Amino acid sequence: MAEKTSETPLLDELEKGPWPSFVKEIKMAAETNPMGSDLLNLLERSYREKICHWKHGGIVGVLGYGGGVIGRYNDLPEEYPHIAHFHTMRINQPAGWYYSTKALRTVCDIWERHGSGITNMHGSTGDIILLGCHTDALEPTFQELAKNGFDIGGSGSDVRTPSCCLGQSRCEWSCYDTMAACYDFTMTYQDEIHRPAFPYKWKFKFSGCPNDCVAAIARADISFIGTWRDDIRMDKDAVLEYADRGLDIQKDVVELCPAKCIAWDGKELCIDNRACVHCMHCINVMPKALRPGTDTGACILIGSKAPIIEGAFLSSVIIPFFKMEPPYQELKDLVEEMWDLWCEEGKNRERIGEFIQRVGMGNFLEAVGVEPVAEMVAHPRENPYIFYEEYFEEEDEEEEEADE
Amino acid sequence: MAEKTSETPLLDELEKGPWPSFVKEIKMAAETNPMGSDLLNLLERSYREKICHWKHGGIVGVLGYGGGVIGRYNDLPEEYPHIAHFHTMRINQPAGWYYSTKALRTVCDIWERHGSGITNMHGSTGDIILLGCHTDALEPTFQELAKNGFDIGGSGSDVRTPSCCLGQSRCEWSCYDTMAACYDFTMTYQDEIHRPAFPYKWKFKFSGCPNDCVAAIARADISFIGTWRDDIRMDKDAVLEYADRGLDIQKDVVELCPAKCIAWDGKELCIDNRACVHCMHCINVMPKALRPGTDTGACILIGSKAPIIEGAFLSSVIIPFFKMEPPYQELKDLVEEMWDLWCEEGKNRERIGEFIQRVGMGNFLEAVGVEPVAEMVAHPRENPYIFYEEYFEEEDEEEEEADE
Amino acid sequence: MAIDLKDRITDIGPPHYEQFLPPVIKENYGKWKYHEILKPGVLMHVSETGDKVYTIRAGGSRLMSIKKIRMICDLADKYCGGHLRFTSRHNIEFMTTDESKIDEIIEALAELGHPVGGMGKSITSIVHTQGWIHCHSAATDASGIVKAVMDAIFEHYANMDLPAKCRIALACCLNMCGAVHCSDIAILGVHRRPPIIDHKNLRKVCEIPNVSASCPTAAIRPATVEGVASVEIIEEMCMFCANCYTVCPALPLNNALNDGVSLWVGGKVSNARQEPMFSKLAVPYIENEPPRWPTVVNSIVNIIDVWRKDARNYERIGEWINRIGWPNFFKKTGIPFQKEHIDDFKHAGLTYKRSAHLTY
Amino acid sequence: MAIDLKDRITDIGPPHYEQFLPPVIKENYGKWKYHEILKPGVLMHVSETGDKVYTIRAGGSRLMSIKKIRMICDLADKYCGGHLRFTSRHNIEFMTTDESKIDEIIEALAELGHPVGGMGKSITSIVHTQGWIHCHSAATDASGIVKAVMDAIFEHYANMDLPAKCRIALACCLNMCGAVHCSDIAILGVHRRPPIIDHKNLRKVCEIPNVSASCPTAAIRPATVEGVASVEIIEEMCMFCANCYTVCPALPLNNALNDGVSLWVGGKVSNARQEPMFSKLAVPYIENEPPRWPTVVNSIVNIIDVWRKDARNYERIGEWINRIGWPNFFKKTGIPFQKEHIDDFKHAGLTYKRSAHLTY
Ligand code: SRM
Ligand code: SRM
Ligand code: SRM
Ligand code: SRM
Ligand code: SF4
Ligand code: SF4
Ligand code: SF4
Ligand code: SF4
Ligand code: SF4
Ligand code: SF4
Ligand code: SF4
Ligand code: SF4
Repeated sequence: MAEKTSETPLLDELEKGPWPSFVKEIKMAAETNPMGSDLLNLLERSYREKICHWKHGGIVGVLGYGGGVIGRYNDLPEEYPHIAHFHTMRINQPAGWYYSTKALRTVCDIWERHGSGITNMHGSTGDIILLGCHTDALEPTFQELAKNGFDIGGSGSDVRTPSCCLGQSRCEWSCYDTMAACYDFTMTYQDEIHRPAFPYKWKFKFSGCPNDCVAAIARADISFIGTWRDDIRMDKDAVLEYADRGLDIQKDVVELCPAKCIAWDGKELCIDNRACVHCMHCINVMPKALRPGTDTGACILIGSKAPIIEGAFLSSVIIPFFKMEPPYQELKDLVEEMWDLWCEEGKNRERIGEFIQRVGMGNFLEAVGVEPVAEMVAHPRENPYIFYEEYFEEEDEEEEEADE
Repeated sequence: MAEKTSETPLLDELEKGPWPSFVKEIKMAAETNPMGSDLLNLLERSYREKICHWKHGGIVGVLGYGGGVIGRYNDLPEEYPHIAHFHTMRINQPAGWYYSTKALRTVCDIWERHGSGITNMHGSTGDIILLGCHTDALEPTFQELAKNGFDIGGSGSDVRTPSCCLGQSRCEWSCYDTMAACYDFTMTYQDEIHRPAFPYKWKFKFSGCPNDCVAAIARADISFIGTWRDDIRMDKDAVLEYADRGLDIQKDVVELCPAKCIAWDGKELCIDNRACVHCMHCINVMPKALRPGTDTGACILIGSKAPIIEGAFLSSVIIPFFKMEPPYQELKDLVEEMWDLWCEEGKNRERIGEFIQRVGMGNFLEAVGVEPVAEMVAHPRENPYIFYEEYFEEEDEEEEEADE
Repeated sequence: MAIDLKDRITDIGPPHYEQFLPPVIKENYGKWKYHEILKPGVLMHVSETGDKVYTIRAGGSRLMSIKKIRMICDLADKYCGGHLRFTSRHNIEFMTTDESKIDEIIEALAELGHPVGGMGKSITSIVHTQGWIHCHSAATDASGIVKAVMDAIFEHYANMDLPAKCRIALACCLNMCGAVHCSDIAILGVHRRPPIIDHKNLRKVCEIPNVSASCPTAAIRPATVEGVASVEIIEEMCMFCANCYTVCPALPLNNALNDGVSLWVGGKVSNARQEPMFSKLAVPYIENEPPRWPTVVNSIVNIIDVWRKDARNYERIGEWINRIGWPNFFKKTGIPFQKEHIDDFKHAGLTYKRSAHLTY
Repeated sequence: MAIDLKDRITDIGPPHYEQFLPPVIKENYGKWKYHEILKPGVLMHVSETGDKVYTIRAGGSRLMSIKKIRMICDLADKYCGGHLRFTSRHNIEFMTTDESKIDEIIEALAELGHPVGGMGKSITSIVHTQGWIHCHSAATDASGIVKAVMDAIFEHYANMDLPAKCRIALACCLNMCGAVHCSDIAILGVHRRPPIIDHKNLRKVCEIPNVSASCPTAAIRPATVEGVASVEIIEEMCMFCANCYTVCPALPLNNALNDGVSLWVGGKVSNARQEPMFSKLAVPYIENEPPRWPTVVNSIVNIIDVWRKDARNYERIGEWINRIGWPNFFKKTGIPFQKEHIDDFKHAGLTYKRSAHLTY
């Protein structure tokens, strides 16, 4: 009677219900690996005590890499010895998260041999997360993965694994090849991914259109958001088809257009393309009738991040429109220019967005050699505190640079 | 030939053109008073040299008053002796800026006897500005004015002369009696107007409706903006009349309503009054057809100011709706509560708006005993940095106040 | 000077407004029903009682001689029963119940040099400040620019030919006396050279710790200069706010070579349609060009013309720009966009364009 | 452990995606023309070439055992030529050119416990983080709440019965791993008790100047406590950000009695219609209630229900609130408005209501 039927009554509650249960997953892993059952029991304890049992991470990793492994130890190693070490490895996902079952099985096999058999498919940055690895197993896991074509991602003050929406592979709206760009940047910056040398982390994210299906604008130090410059392509018959099928074009499209640049008279849809702000809404509602134009590229934005410490930022426009063509050299030059400046003048743990805010966008642009354009601001300054940079001296009536 | 026909060729240019010329005004004053001609010549010099010739003001005033006079001396007193002293006196305007010619002539007569004969009708705060007074003439001018019913306004760290739109005196939209309220507050706070005792200035402004014809929301430490809670009154026939006379109700009214709460089918105008944000636009466009409701009062906002030093502020809501009935005791209690706190904890030269921002609106409300309501914010906080004020201790499982 | 304290009157406040109200205003106080603009500058208010009052609004120069005030009183005595009022924007209003007198009043005003207008979809008087007439802080004159600008845009004062109201204001320094920061068009005097320190006198006229503390960017530090206690200013940290000068006369910013004017657009105060908005920087700097500031005048005429042609009915300048976007404002007006337009003060980050909503 | 450096492979990056693309995807890459959602969880893309691909989206639990991954591979081998993909929100997509196989795939997935849905006007998987499964910083669990919430709102995953998309995210501490700050509904783990200082060890594991500097509110100061060099924390200045704990393990914020969850609403990422927006505070604090967090679940169900009934077509939560105003959001949901809702961080002033645009 003292012995209960289950050791994890609280977690068992989470096996119920229609949504896939992570508890079932841990139990599946526990069938063959004691790390799984230790994890289950420790988690049950957390559920009882309402507190986690992980210690502040230590520095662990694989040889020659400065990141990609998150060290983790529990604070009750005697009671949960199999997960005394329980590090995660961040493994670069393939662009667009496409897999062959062969490749996936290979990863599983390796992870079965070396780790807990538990994964996250995927982590928030986009990596394959191999959850629960002993320190000794890190290097062998890595090398086996590497032999099979997989590499480790970032952590700490480095470039994190870039990620992208599936783009042109399956989406008709993608204004550039997101997967190609993501792969290309990932390969170009291998060194920066693996050997942290920045003031803080740096994330690249690539979305094919303003719908932004990888949330690039919210969580990338540099965000590439596909867009177009010419007219929205329209299939007039398909418009009528939508109307016939009951779409209330006036209410659901015209009135929701943020630029108020669409007119609909019941027969014809008219878009003032010079006023369109490329929000995608009309296209989203009528995918068969409307498509982005053909002069496509990306709007490039900079600096988004989570709130620590200046508050959260969204990325802001730095290049209103760029033709995204390999090898993207101009962009890479700009990225490197920004890195140089940020490495030189950024404070420790200061994201590029915070750095720009501290030094001022105007000064930042000047330093990286980008011309200011009105597209970079929601609106010009409201306060009169302008740092005019030059003034005349009485003596010479010549314009002088104030020394900086 | 050396002698020119006019000594003020630059200023003379400003006598041309259709708009009333201040140069002509100064010349008129100069006809009978040498202060006028000195001013004209000094100004001509400023026009030539592109710089003003006034020195930083000194402290001058009338006995027992700490403000209301702006001391001013020119920096070339030998050359312009009549305006060596050129102080301004700020005289309370009557509420709504109505005058009898008798009263105005009396002011003119007094000013002719004691000062330059030049005025501003009116200053930006609303006062009658008597421009150009010798130090010795301040007290006699004041006493003569006082005998005729006029008093001096504020300057420095005191209450400034309150001002108001003409309100119910001539405007059909006024949701409370602005002139009565303005007069009442002015009389109640005579001491605070005349004897500076605050960290910085304090301005009251009263507008009768959300059109805000005294710009209260932009430049008053406390702004009273009339509004209503019930339904907009409508004269359906008058609506049709406007339509007949060619008003495009759909385009010019419905589509510009910020709450998107008006519908027009060509025959009837429908307003969803619960969604209406009381912007006044529809009423402004059709004054004969629409009027504010009858359950009227004011929305009270706090803290606007010019940019020095935290940047400009607009006032923000502190009481969403208040029935503006004399003697406004609840409001006065609140104002005094706020003053007490601000005097106690405000920094020197810190306006109440800046003070609130520094201590936090939530803390401010708590200190002055006002319940927070959602109407006070454009939106709730976006950052997660919440100062939770209490926590449980392990020992007692009791909620503890963190000591403040 | 001996002051007789016995009979001294203080703290009486302003005269009560009631005694100044024209009879029709007094009788219909709180009873007004609707109004109509009969023609530019002429307003008719109709009361629930059936009474009507006609208001003629005349442009004021704000700076007025007592001679002129008396002439205006004569006019009010003749036509308006000895009453008149001023508006919150320095205009002068004459009220009558006799519709037939309207044109006579307008003519009489014209003779005095005061044109009628500034109502409805027009430009009314420019709210402004002292400038070189009276203030020690002025980076430009006030009345002079105002006169030059009003002359140039006079047609929009005298006619209701604009998409919406356009409120212009001028302040001669960053203290911004007036509601300059929320104007459709704001003219703002700016300094561009850090204070030239009067080291010899500073210590005598100011307290050094106060002076240092007054600088919002901490550009001012105590320093011993040529043997005397004074301050030094790190020039590249100075944003020319003049707060130090307000606190200490030994730090003048006025400078003939560098002072001038900046232009700001798109603010508004009323709650009508869009919420009140601040004005935003349009032209960072124009040098002082007395007596008629042609560059300022032309820039403003240009902005008004572009707006007038491009805006929809009832769209004030800021509302129009909100619809077309700032990039189009700069494109259409031809004003170059520069580093100075990008905010770098405390909340700068919130002014960056944080979306892909762009026009091409 | 000796590492053989000779054959060691590094810096190879991820495998090239091309090798993983299903043939129909590879052949029609860049040629897609339009799509249709055939039914919940089933998407058809049509190519310029006339090819069609059907995508079945299955809910993922994110935390997956290799056993499950293999079962899913079996399924993909059987129906999808050995290909599959994951989405940016942890779902699993199966693609086929054979329309007739759709229902079989759905059934097979159901057997595995993976329901199909999350497309169009629905709720899809909750983006989330580690929680008590792995992170030292977690103020709440992640997977557990996510499971409880998804179970409760499952109908909106399986059906497209909402006014618009609704994206929910969870982060277990203020570091906000994920796009929590821009979600329609965000669940955020919060600490509410200042760090309990481990004075004995602090000096050994952390550098005191770094620790002091890490605090954004300057609440931490060096101090000698019971004879050892350590720090002290001014409790009323602490806003529980845990930046100090990130820098120094001797300052844990985790606390069973005080940790819990806050709820945020109205954020969005896409540029569709309104610009991207941050989420705003809805419920400041709900205590941790494992295993099924009923208060969190009910609060979210309530918000979704109110929104669902009140919003117009295509109005996401934030867009709906922008139309009705925040006061009405609080009224309609019955959530009390409190001091905590009023911003008091750096840009607080900009969040105050600076107009008279109010509903009554
Ligand atoms: C006379 C007047 C301008 C005018 O020509 O109309 C004026 C003139 C001065 N103002 Fe002002 N202010 C005047 C209305 C305003 C307004 C408008 C208002 O009251 O509606 C504002 C903006 C609203 C506000 O209060 O923020 C205003 C904001 C300032 C400021 C900035 C205050 C701030 O908190 O940002 C200063 C600087 C200061 O206080 O040290 C200032 C300071 C000054 C001083 C005293 C200069 C100084 O630094 O000592 C000016 C004296 C000029 C002179 O020589 O006569 N004045 N000042 C206005 C008062 C006339 C009147 O009583 O009717
Ligand atoms: C006389 C005056 C009030 C006073 O007590 O002195 C006044 C009087 C009227 N205002 Fe005003 N307003 C007056 C300054 C203002 C101000 C303040 C300012 O400009 O500094 C504002 C806010 C300006 C802003 O938003 O920046 C103001 C914003 C309005 C509005 C809103 C306009 C808008 O669309 O934004 C209306 C409604 C309208 O005109 O349709 C209005 C309407 C009116 C009406 C029609 C009200 C009425 O029923 O009598 C009055 C005549 C309108 C006209 O002139 O076209 N009044 N009005 C002020 C005249 C100033 C002048 O001489 O030109
Ligand atoms: C598969 C995926 C991209 C990927 O590479 O993995 C994807 C795929 C599609 N998205 Fe997305 N979106 C995906 C994440 C996102 C995200 C990111 C996120 O949620 O974290 C966003 C931004 C969310 C936000 O704004 O907060 C996103 C905002 C959109 C929108 C804009 C919706 C809106 O009205 O705001 C559309 C347009 C639409 O659905 O009408 C869209 C439309 C689409 C279309 C229709 C594009 C297409 O033509 O194929 C795809 C299927 C739609 C569907 O599921 O209803 N997708 N989509 C992601 C699926 C996530 C999931 O498993 O549920
Ligand atoms: C694993 C992951 C969460 C997950 O469950 O998916 C994660 C986990 C951690 N993040 Fe994160 N972050 C993860 C994606 C993110 C994201 C989302 C993204 O990349 O798109 C963000 C928000 C975007 C951003 O970068 O701002 C994010 C913002 C943070 C921050 C705050 C950074 C900031 O500048 O505000 C920290 C704190 C720090 O860096 O010290 C942080 C720190 C951490 C640490 C390393 C905790 C720490 O303080 O040392 C967490 C380790 C947990 C563990 O035990 O495994 N993590 N972190 C995500 C990485 C998985 C992957 O590689 O795919
Ligand atoms: S971001 Fe645009 S291109 Fe990419 S998947 Fe989403 S809708 Fe398609
Ligand atoms: S993409 Fe957006 S802004 Fe452009 S026309 Fe369509 S709905 Fe309007
Ligand atoms: S603020 Fe309103 S009540 Fe006052 S004058 Fe203007 S329109 Fe009339
Ligand atoms: S007052 Fe403004 S918000 Fe209200 S109905 Fe009229 S236009 Fe709409
Ligand atoms: S704006 Fe500046 S210069 Fe002009 S009156 Fe006010 S304080 Fe003086
Ligand atoms: S003008 Fe302003 S910024 Fe410059 S030194 Fe003086 S106080 Fe500092
Ligand atoms: S949100 Fe916080 S607790 Fe959760 S994984 Fe990220 S760092 Fe750890
Ligand atoms: S939790 Fe944040 S605010 Fe509190 S002491 Fe630590 S760093 Fe400072």
